[in-house]
Amino acid sequence: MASTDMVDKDVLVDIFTRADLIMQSDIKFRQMIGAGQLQIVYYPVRGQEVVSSAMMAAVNQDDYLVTIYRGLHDQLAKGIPSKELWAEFAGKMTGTCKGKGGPMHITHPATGVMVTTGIVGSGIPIANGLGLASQLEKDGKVTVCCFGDGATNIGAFHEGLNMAQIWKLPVIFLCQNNLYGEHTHMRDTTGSASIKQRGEGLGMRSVQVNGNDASAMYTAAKEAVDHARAGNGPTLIEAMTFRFHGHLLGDTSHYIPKEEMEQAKKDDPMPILRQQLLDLQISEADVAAIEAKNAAIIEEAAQFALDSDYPPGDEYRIDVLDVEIAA
Amino acid sequence: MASTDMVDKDVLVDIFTRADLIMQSDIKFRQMIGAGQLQIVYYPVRGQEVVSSAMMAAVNQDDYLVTIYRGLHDQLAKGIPSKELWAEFAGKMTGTCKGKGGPMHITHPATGVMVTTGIVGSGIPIANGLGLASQLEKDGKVTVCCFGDGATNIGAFHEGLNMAQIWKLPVIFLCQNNLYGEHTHMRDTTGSASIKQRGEGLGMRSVQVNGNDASAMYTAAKEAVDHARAGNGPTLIEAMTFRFHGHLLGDTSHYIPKEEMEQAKKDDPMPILRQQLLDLQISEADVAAIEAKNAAIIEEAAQFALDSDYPPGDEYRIDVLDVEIAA
Amino acid sequence: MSDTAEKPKDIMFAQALNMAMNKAMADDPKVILLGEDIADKEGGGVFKVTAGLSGTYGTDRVRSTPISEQAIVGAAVGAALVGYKPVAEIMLMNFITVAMDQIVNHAAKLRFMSGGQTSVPLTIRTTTGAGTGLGGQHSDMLEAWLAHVPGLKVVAASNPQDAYGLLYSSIMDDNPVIFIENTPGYFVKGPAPAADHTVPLGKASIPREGTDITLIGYGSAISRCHAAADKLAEDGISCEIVDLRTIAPFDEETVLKSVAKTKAAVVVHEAVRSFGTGAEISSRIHEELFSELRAPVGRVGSGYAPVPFSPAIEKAWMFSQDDIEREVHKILG
Amino acid sequence: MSDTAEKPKDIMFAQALNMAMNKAMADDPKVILLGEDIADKEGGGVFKVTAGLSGTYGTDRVRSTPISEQAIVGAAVGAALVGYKPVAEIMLMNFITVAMDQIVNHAAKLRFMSGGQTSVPLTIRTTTGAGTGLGGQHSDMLEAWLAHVPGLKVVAASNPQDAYGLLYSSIMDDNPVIFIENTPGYFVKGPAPAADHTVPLGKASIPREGTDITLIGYGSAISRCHAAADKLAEDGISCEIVDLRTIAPFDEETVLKSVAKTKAAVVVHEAVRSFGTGAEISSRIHEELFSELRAPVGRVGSGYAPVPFSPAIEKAWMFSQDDIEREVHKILG
Ligand SMILES: Cc1ncc(C[n+]2csc(CCOP(=O)(O)OP(=O)(O)O)c2C)c(N)n1
Ligand SMILES: Cc1ncc(C[n+]2csc(CCOP(=O)(O)OP(=O)(O)O)c2C)c(N)n1
Ligand SMILES: [Mg+2]
Ligand SMILES: [Mg+2]
Repeated sequence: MASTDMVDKDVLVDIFTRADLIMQSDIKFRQMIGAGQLQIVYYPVRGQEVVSSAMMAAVNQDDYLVTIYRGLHDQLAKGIPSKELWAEFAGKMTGTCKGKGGPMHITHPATGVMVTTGIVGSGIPIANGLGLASQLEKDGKVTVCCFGDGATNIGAFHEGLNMAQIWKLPVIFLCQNNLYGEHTHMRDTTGSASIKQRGEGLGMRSVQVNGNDASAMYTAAKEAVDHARAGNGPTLIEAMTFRFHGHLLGDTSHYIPKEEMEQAKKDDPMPILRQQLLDLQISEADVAAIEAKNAAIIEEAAQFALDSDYPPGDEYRIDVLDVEIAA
Repeated sequence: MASTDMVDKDVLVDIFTRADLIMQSDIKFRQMIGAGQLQIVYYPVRGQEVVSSAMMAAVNQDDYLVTIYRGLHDQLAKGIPSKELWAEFAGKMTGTCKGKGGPMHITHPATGVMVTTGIVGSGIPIANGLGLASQLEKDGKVTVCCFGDGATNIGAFHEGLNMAQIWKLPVIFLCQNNLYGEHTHMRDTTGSASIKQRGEGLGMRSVQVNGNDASAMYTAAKEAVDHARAGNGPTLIEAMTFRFHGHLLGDTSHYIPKEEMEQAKKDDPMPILRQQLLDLQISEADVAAIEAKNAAIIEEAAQFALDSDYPPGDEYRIDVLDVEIAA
Repeated sequence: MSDTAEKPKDIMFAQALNMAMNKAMADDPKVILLGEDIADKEGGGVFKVTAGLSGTYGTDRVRSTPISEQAIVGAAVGAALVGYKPVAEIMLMNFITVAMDQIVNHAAKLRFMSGGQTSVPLTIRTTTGAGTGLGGQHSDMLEAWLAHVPGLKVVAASNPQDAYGLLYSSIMDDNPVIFIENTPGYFVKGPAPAADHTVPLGKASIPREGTDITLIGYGSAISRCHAAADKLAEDGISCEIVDLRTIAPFDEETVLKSVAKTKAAVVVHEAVRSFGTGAEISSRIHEELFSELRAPVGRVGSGYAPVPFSPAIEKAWMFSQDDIEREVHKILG
Repeated sequence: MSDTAEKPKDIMFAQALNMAMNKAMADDPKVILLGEDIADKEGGGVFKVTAGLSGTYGTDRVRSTPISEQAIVGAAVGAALVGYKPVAEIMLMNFITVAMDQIVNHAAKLRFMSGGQTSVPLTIRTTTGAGTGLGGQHSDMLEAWLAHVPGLKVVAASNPQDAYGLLYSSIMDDNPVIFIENTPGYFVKGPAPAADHTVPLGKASIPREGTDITLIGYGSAISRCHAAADKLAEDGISCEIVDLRTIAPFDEETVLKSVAKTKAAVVVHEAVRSFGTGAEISSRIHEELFSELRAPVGRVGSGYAPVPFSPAIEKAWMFSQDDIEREVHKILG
């Protein structure tokens, strides 16, 4: 992994603003679920905030995103409105998807969040279709496709990366390598030494980066975006990161050696990034203001979600086809 | 592709004997179909004889083979009896599979021919299962899994190679790279420069070899077999070859540039191998005797196929489950 | 339809499909085609159904793909989400088994799971059918699977005119449509459609009226129904034929109206009879018309076995005109 | 079964499955397990169904795999061809969509296509079921697809005892078996099986006898059928319940015998009603008992939509005890 100079102050602030919203949202979700205020299956994102914040800081809101069940950080970083997001997590009619999709299927085309899938690896072929549309349309958009290390073992990964490569599609494959797929360590499932190696095997421009280092991650992201927008095709970014709260809430991470978890928490990207801002002479007050603003957004969103109504039962007949299904 | 010294005379004779049987069988099939004596969809193997003959000369009859619709050369090289094979192609009750499988689904466990599949890439995961059984059983067997260049674009290839690699399964993945998948050239479908590169991307021991050179192919095969038998795991062999008669009989190869086909035919492995035998002081008479013996085997087999009876209609109720299905 | 003699203006089924795609591509620049070997450089499709289209519309819009069915359908889903109308060719229906995730978990569900924010107006063309000597892995009729998936439309045409109208409607439809073709049927001829000929999805047709019994089918079953009806007419039995055209959701109104008139029915398909689409159609008829029926609704389908290779077994296994006649005689006593 | 109060010897459904695999592995060294996270190092399965087995039998025989469902099923198929009895776990049923080729084109067909030279005695365990708040891609009931595939057996248990007996039989069966579990049902308790308790494949049970109507179901439907039967008993309606246990090929004899007695029937399943397995069962009953039936066979299933996330819509969409009662009242007038 090449080390990189630190990126511009403005960019770092932007990344921090997104990342802090993610971190606080994750904490709040876990609190509310713990308190019984929300009853949902939740895939924590604490630890992976910087990867997606830096990535999304490098694209525009009308660029496309395809992500997975563990997608809260990607969606928030992409700019999805918190109120509708929270309402969807809570299954309310005011949610992005009227409560029909839920946390695993967040969609919000207005901010480019096109697909969230619960099937490992399946977003990859779909991302190609968005990229194909952009290529045909010549609209200059790029598609960011997020998935985990475990997903690189499934067939769709292989087929999708190859197709993107031969057609030079403007897609960035962002593998957020947190070393575990559910409870299984990457070394037990992956014949190659890295995910980058797999990308190279497919002939694709591939980079490995410390995803928890905002500057390194942003630089890798920006290069991939520029490469794609210039019509030079896709990039596989293997962003090294870690998840602090298990595969889903309730998972005790029993399969992660204690030392590994301790080391990862010592390397927590959030305090590091915060300190970087302070080091750049951004005042504690300014940083706190960002945090306070994010906290307010989340409070409002959580309340909105709780206050909103559930969809009526017969909503299930709507949006199956383009016409309503008879009762 | 590393050049290799010529292998032992005996081995070359063995390879030639298998390859000539394949070549003559292919010619005879095409003749009989052309003459209306057989009405089947046929995938010609002319041009690829040496690849499988050299591969199968490096394994034992009780080693396993998994192959594809274009599998006649593999099956014959593995030692399947010609009579039952021909009868199966003709859909007769005396065929290996009582006429139920047909050319695309040849099975003959007695000679290790375990699966022939018509679904591109799908033999790969199954070969792993045979390898897994051998690994558990410690029976020292290897499994040879044949497929084409086009098959390396499908998900099962990726999943299968990775699983074989992490479990160090005794499987040899023999990619017979004839440069075309149906009518599409490899360069239009494959993001990597070679198939070998894909194997390397998956962390697998991978070699590229001129499959039409009997000595080079045998050496690569033998090394892979020894490697697997020693418990060191799988190898991907990319064997460069060509097919002279299109994807299936009737295909005019219109998509192959004339010069490419001409060059390939100039490099026809069969006359080259034959000349190698003569150069090694094997007499013309001895070579002719091998050819005559093969011709006799084929004549007998073809006649047996023609003379045999079709299965009775209600055979379809047998072998669906372990018990007969009621009419 | 039962008259297969070639008339001056007759065209092959495959040609009608080609014409429909040609019209759709001319009418709407958002129509694109994806599939293995479909461009002219690769022969315009292994059955030449897409021949000439890449010449007219370019290989940007008519793309030969790697052998990657998940990637093919996925690319079509993604492009459909942002306004394209992709037509993905899955060469043979058995190969949808490697792409079921994209079809079922994604194409069929994204509209619903997004609360209607997105839609997936894609068409998947695929061909299949026994009688071609391709054996167990190249001939399966799997429409029952797809009919069971909410959010998918499933379509099959029985003649060139319908093929033209239905494929055009499928491409223009805002829902994902699985369009099932019949391999041996590609070469069957029938009257050519007018350029502006349309057939709406969801509407069955009645190509033959009758009074004694209704034969209900689609695709490859219809020519056998006609042949059986001709034969049964000699015994004085008058058959009405309902060609579903859209298998799911199917046109219950037309089916029930016909059976309410004839008071007897046989559902016919090439797919394996057991747990096939005929079961749903039969059940719906019983549920709605039980007391009016003269006898239980009959079903004709293929046997409980993979498609056998050898012609003699394949024939014994496969649904046939004889089976239809036998079933009608059984029902009418 | 309707009595869910815990008794001293009651065990959870998931535990019964674990016991069955334990016994099979002890009895036969050829039984091996493959699946994601199934070994103890990874927690013994995400629902802990395989907990402890890798400890007892080693990780050679109980293998955690990559997320590669095609490779998992393929490896099981290959090992089965040469004498192993693999149990492959596909974590959730929706994920069979990426492995349908191995299941349908290979596991189901290799015996037939080889003319009986080989067989594929594998078991695929998979779980599913709505009511868990997992939304559209983690709850589908897809048994109708598999039932339509000749060569596959499809099994679902409704209580721990049957789960034990049926899973053991499935593993030892010489045919490929799809064994469908119910996610919310894992934690339901019931009487523990005796160690030598067996349940043959292909045989339905009658857990409740009755005279007025037969309720036919399997898996998650059975507890609802019992609850509905209890309720209907208060209105003086006596329900007989047939638990299919093996969905395909199903036990026609038991079904037809029961309905011949009660002269009325409702088929119940959690799967989408339209083109579901209920259609086949309903059709078979009509075909065989038409003139004896008091009314057409009823069907209860879930609505025509992907599984909705929000609890209120999920509930409205899903089959229910109420639906069964309503259908019974409709039929019995
Ligand atoms: C095809 C498929 N198989 C299995 C699963 C179950 N599953 C959900 S998440 C997951 C682990 C994925 O790991 P990774 O790709 O590394 O992503 P992470 O959860 O670590 O972000 C698995 C196995 C699934 N959703 N889809
Ligand atoms: C999953 C799947 N997709 C498509 C096909 C149709 N098909 C049969 S052979 C073939 C080409 C395979 O090419 P390659 O792997 O190079 O093998 P070759 O025929 O050259 O020996 C294709 C596309 C298939 N059988 N299975
Ligand atoms: Mg991971
Ligand atoms: Mg090839």
